[in-house]
Amino acid sequence: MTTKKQLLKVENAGIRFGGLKAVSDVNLELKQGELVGLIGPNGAGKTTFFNLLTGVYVPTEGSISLDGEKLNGQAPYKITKKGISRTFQNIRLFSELSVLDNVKVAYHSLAKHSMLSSIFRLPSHFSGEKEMEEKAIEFLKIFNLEKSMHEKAKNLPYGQQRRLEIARALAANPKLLLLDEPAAGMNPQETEELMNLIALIRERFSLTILLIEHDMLLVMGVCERIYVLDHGQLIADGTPEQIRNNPKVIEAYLGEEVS
Amino acid sequence: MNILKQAKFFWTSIVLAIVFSVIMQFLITGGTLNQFYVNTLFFIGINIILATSLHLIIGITGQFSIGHAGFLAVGAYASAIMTMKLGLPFPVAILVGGLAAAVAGLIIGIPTLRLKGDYLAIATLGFGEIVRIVFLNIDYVGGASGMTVSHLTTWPWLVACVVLTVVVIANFTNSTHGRACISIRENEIAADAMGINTTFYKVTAFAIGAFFAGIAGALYAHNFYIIQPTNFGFLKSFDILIFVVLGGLGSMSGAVIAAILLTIISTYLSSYPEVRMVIYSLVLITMMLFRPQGLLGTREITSFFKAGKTAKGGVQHDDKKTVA
Amino acid sequence: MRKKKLAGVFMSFMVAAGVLAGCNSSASGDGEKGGKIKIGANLELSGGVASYGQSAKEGIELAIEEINKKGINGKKLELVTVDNKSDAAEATNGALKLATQDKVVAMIGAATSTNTLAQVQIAQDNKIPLITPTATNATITNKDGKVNDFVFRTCFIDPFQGTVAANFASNDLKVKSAAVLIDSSSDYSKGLAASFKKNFVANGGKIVKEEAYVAKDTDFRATLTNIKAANPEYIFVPGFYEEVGLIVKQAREIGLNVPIMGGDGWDSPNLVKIAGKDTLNNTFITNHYSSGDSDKKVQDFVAAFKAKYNGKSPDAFTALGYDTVYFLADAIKRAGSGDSEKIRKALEETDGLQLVSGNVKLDKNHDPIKAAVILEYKNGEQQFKTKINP
Amino acid sequence: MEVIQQLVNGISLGSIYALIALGYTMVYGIVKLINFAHGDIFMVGAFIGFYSITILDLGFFPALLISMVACAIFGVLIERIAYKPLRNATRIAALITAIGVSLFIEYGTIYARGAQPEAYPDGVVSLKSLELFGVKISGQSILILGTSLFLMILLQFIVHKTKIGKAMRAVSHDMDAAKLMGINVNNTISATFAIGSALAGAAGVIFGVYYTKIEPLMGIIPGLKAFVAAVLGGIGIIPGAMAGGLVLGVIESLVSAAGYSLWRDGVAFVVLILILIFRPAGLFGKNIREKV
Repeated sequence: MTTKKQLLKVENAGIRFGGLKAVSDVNLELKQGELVGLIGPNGAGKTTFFNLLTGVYVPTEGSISLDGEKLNGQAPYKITKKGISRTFQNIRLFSELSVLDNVKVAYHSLAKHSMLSSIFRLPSHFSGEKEMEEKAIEFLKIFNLEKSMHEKAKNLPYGQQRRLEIARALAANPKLLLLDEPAAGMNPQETEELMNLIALIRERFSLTILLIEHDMLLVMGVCERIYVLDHGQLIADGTPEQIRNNPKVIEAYLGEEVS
Repeated sequence: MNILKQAKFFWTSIVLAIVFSVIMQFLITGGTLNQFYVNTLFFIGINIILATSLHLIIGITGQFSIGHAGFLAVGAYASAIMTMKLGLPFPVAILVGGLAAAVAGLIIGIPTLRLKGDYLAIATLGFGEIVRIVFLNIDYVGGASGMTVSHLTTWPWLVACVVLTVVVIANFTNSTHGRACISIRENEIAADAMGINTTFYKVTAFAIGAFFAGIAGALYAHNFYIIQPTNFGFLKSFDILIFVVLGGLGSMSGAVIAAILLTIISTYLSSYPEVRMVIYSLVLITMMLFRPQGLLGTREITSFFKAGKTAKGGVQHDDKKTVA
Repeated sequence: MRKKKLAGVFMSFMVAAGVLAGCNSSASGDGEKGGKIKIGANLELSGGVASYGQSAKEGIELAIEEINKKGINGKKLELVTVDNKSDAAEATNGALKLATQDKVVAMIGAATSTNTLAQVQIAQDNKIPLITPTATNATITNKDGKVNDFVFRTCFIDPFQGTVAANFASNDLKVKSAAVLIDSSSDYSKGLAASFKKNFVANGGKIVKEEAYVAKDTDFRATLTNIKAANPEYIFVPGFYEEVGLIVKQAREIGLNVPIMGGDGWDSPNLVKIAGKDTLNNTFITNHYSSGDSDKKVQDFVAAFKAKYNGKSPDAFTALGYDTVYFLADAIKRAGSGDSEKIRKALEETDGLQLVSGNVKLDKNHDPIKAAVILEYKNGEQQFKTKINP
Repeated sequence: MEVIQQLVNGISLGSIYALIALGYTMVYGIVKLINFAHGDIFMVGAFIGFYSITILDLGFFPALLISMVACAIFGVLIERIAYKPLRNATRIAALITAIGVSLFIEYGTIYARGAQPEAYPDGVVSLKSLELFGVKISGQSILILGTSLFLMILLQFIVHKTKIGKAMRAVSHDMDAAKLMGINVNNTISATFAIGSALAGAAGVIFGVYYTKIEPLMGIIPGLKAFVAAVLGGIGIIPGAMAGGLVLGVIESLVSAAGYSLWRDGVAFVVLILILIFRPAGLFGKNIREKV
């Protein structure tokens, strides 16, 4: 595993809002196929860091590159096309769209048929839409959501909405998948199922995954390496074992149980 | 849905449309329908085009534009210049009207579509007024006193344009491109994160909407004998907005039905001038109080006939942040 | 799913068609039936310039009431009113309704040029006389040198007023420099201004400033300050009383005390109310008649109007609306029937008809020729200065 | 001198916009509704003032007061009947209702009294005009400025120093939290409508005195302009509305002064769009980032 190619490289990245440094000086590297955790106390800047990676915010300092290509300042959709896809901490599904259509939207950038072909219903429209639908159903099957594919996304139970968000992120064909607290609000059984699922898709799509998670047990259990963020800065990285015993981490989590 | 079946239904619809318009054509030429009804039908047709074109921008893409009359004006004037000043044939004028409005859509869309919600609304409102004032100050097109235009809009042209508008917008909506637009309406950040070029689709939807509003403008100019800047003020934009909202935001059939109903109501009320606008405003207020989601809500009319199938489109009504 | 939407659209179309077809069967018959002659009025009763249309309507209704006391050829006039919402599209629709649905024998057109132009073709196509009380655009009655044979107007568009005003300024007021403030939304205003400028310059005067506004503006101070800076000896404002009242008032406020002059659009008691009695001193208008005139016709009209509308005073729109009905009634009487073609011919032959707004004779373009008088405002009263015949 | 004269013109006009804009901005701040009927409340205020002066034979200040009170009640009625039931609906539904209410007020007034203009009688305010360095400032301009300034200061006082003002700020900041803190949200919103409408009513009377001519559709254009002013200043921000109104008035005067009076409204809207593009939250607003 250690010989694998480097996928993501973050050098001294940071962002400030006005005078406030939300994230600064983050250095981070992901190799292909890794499953890495990003933890930190509330307000440590984890989600902000995700936003930097995905282009929602433009880093004010440092650089971010994927496969050696610099991503700074690129529009979010371009970054997605380059291969970073994500889920959101507060679920952001297209709630009035059907489950199937949610996934199709993510598949959009891979669509082969042009706008004109759709407007005039040329054969390429039908073949393109057909391919899309088949692909989308395939993804839904992996996540066991195909039965409710015609439901509106907002009508799904909470756990399924989380799963759908991951399915959708996967449909965008990422090299790197960013999961922002995928297990938030799930019960232990659901969490376990989810973790198995993540392991499965990682294998199947040879994905690299960066995971923000509050549930320490989960992170420690599945991640190969862990980064710890506090007050916008990386304070530690290493294997779960190393992190567990790192005094800085314990200090940062003071008051919170490091189980 | 079965692709073959879909295609078959598509063609059936087109055939139905042709049959309908041919029957109407006979009724018109045979004199069964007098000019007044014919003209009301024309008015309805133009309003349908306006309603569906704005539906694409507000209902589907979720971009709150209230300057639609500006595009109507651009289309009307551009087409009138083609026929009245340059002596070009009417079809060319329709096309130019649409294209000119689409270009106007691009010009206004590219800088303003980064604005959200109310701010976009205000910017588009301002744009609509600017268009009006520009025409007011151009003597070439008659300035404030307007420009007389020949009557060239005929039933076949009207039907062709209405069908074209409805089909193009429906086809666009029911494709991956339309879904991209809906995803922007539903959650712009997530759409962006899913690889949708949100700016591109917002501007595209805006330009397509403007294009058809421009076509409506061409038909309008060549049906009502004269165009004048005051015809295209923000109150006209509100009229179009009302079609879309009253029909149910996100429902194209809703917008169409609202356009038909309101045009008929308004025409009918014109014989009762004293109470006309009072009744019209009361209809508006009561409709919104008792059915804030619009006539059809988010659904299409067909979903009432076929149960168990989710309709596409529509905005959430429980989330105040979605629209506006 | 898409086709279902289409189906919806077609269904709605069908529904609409059904509704319309249903209405059709109930359409009424001839415009002249059961001792009544149906005439239509298509006016701006709502929308931006509703005040014009409503004023005209009050005059029209008063005239019809008066005429029906006696009847024309033993018949009574029946008025069908439609509102055009100050919108050309609605005006077209309204005219079509009057022509094909109500089958009126003649139509009284809109108060503004746009909304009248939107009906001209319909009047021509359906061969129904259309008379606009106040629309001033030249092309309404005469397009590209061809007279619209079914279209007439009661108001006055002759640039004669501009000429009269220019001569009065040069010869009587003896001013050498003038400013012109035009209502750019009105062809009437533009026409008067153009003939004023031409004649004033020919008389050796100089136009030192030309400014414009749009109907329904309320703040003219900035423009007037500009005019003041140019230091004219005289200002020509050929607009309508609603704005003119404000213009005169604001001009005096900023210390612009030179004579101000305009045309018949000023004529309204509301002008005095808006501008104020004192401020209106040193202003002049050209008109067809003087309401301070002892002319019985005028006095009777004002009295009858006040009686009907609780002491409200008529304005130029009202007077012209009133006159339009008498203009039409006179033609119907001479035509001897409610036949549209005969009415058209009778209208064309109108000569020397005594109306509130003057003695009417039509020229070959269906535009009336009236004499002009010059009036001066003194303490809110119009005082007769001089009368000029065309 | 001419420029100063034009500035005076602009500021007089602007202070009327500012008074109307205040109501827009307050209502927007608290319920996020673009209350298009606001311009029509201004019109109603002008008519109430007119009837108070002509029929009841009152002076300027009593008429102003009556108009303000009547408009406050009217504003609350509108809010309770037409807007409150829609508080949880989409904002666009509320917007359409506001348009409906606006049409209803306009045409209800026309139905009641016709569309013709009415003129405020002369000499309601008999103030001498002032000559300063060759600039003539009419007594009415001074009165307008004085009254507007007084009302704005009063408003600032109400919003910042009184209990109801604090409640308003709390509700506009976070309605749910305010509710949890025991603030009566309904009453607070009504109070906002009352104050905003009273200011519009005052603007109506001042407008009547200054411009003389009033008519049922007079609220549309000033209403739209005031709305633009509110946005210029940063919608939801009270000092912003004042500044926006004045800036707009001055811009309009200067454009007219430059001889482009027909472009006046166009320039106002161009400024609006530029402000929106480069400073979307307005002159006084803070840009708020959407939380992801």
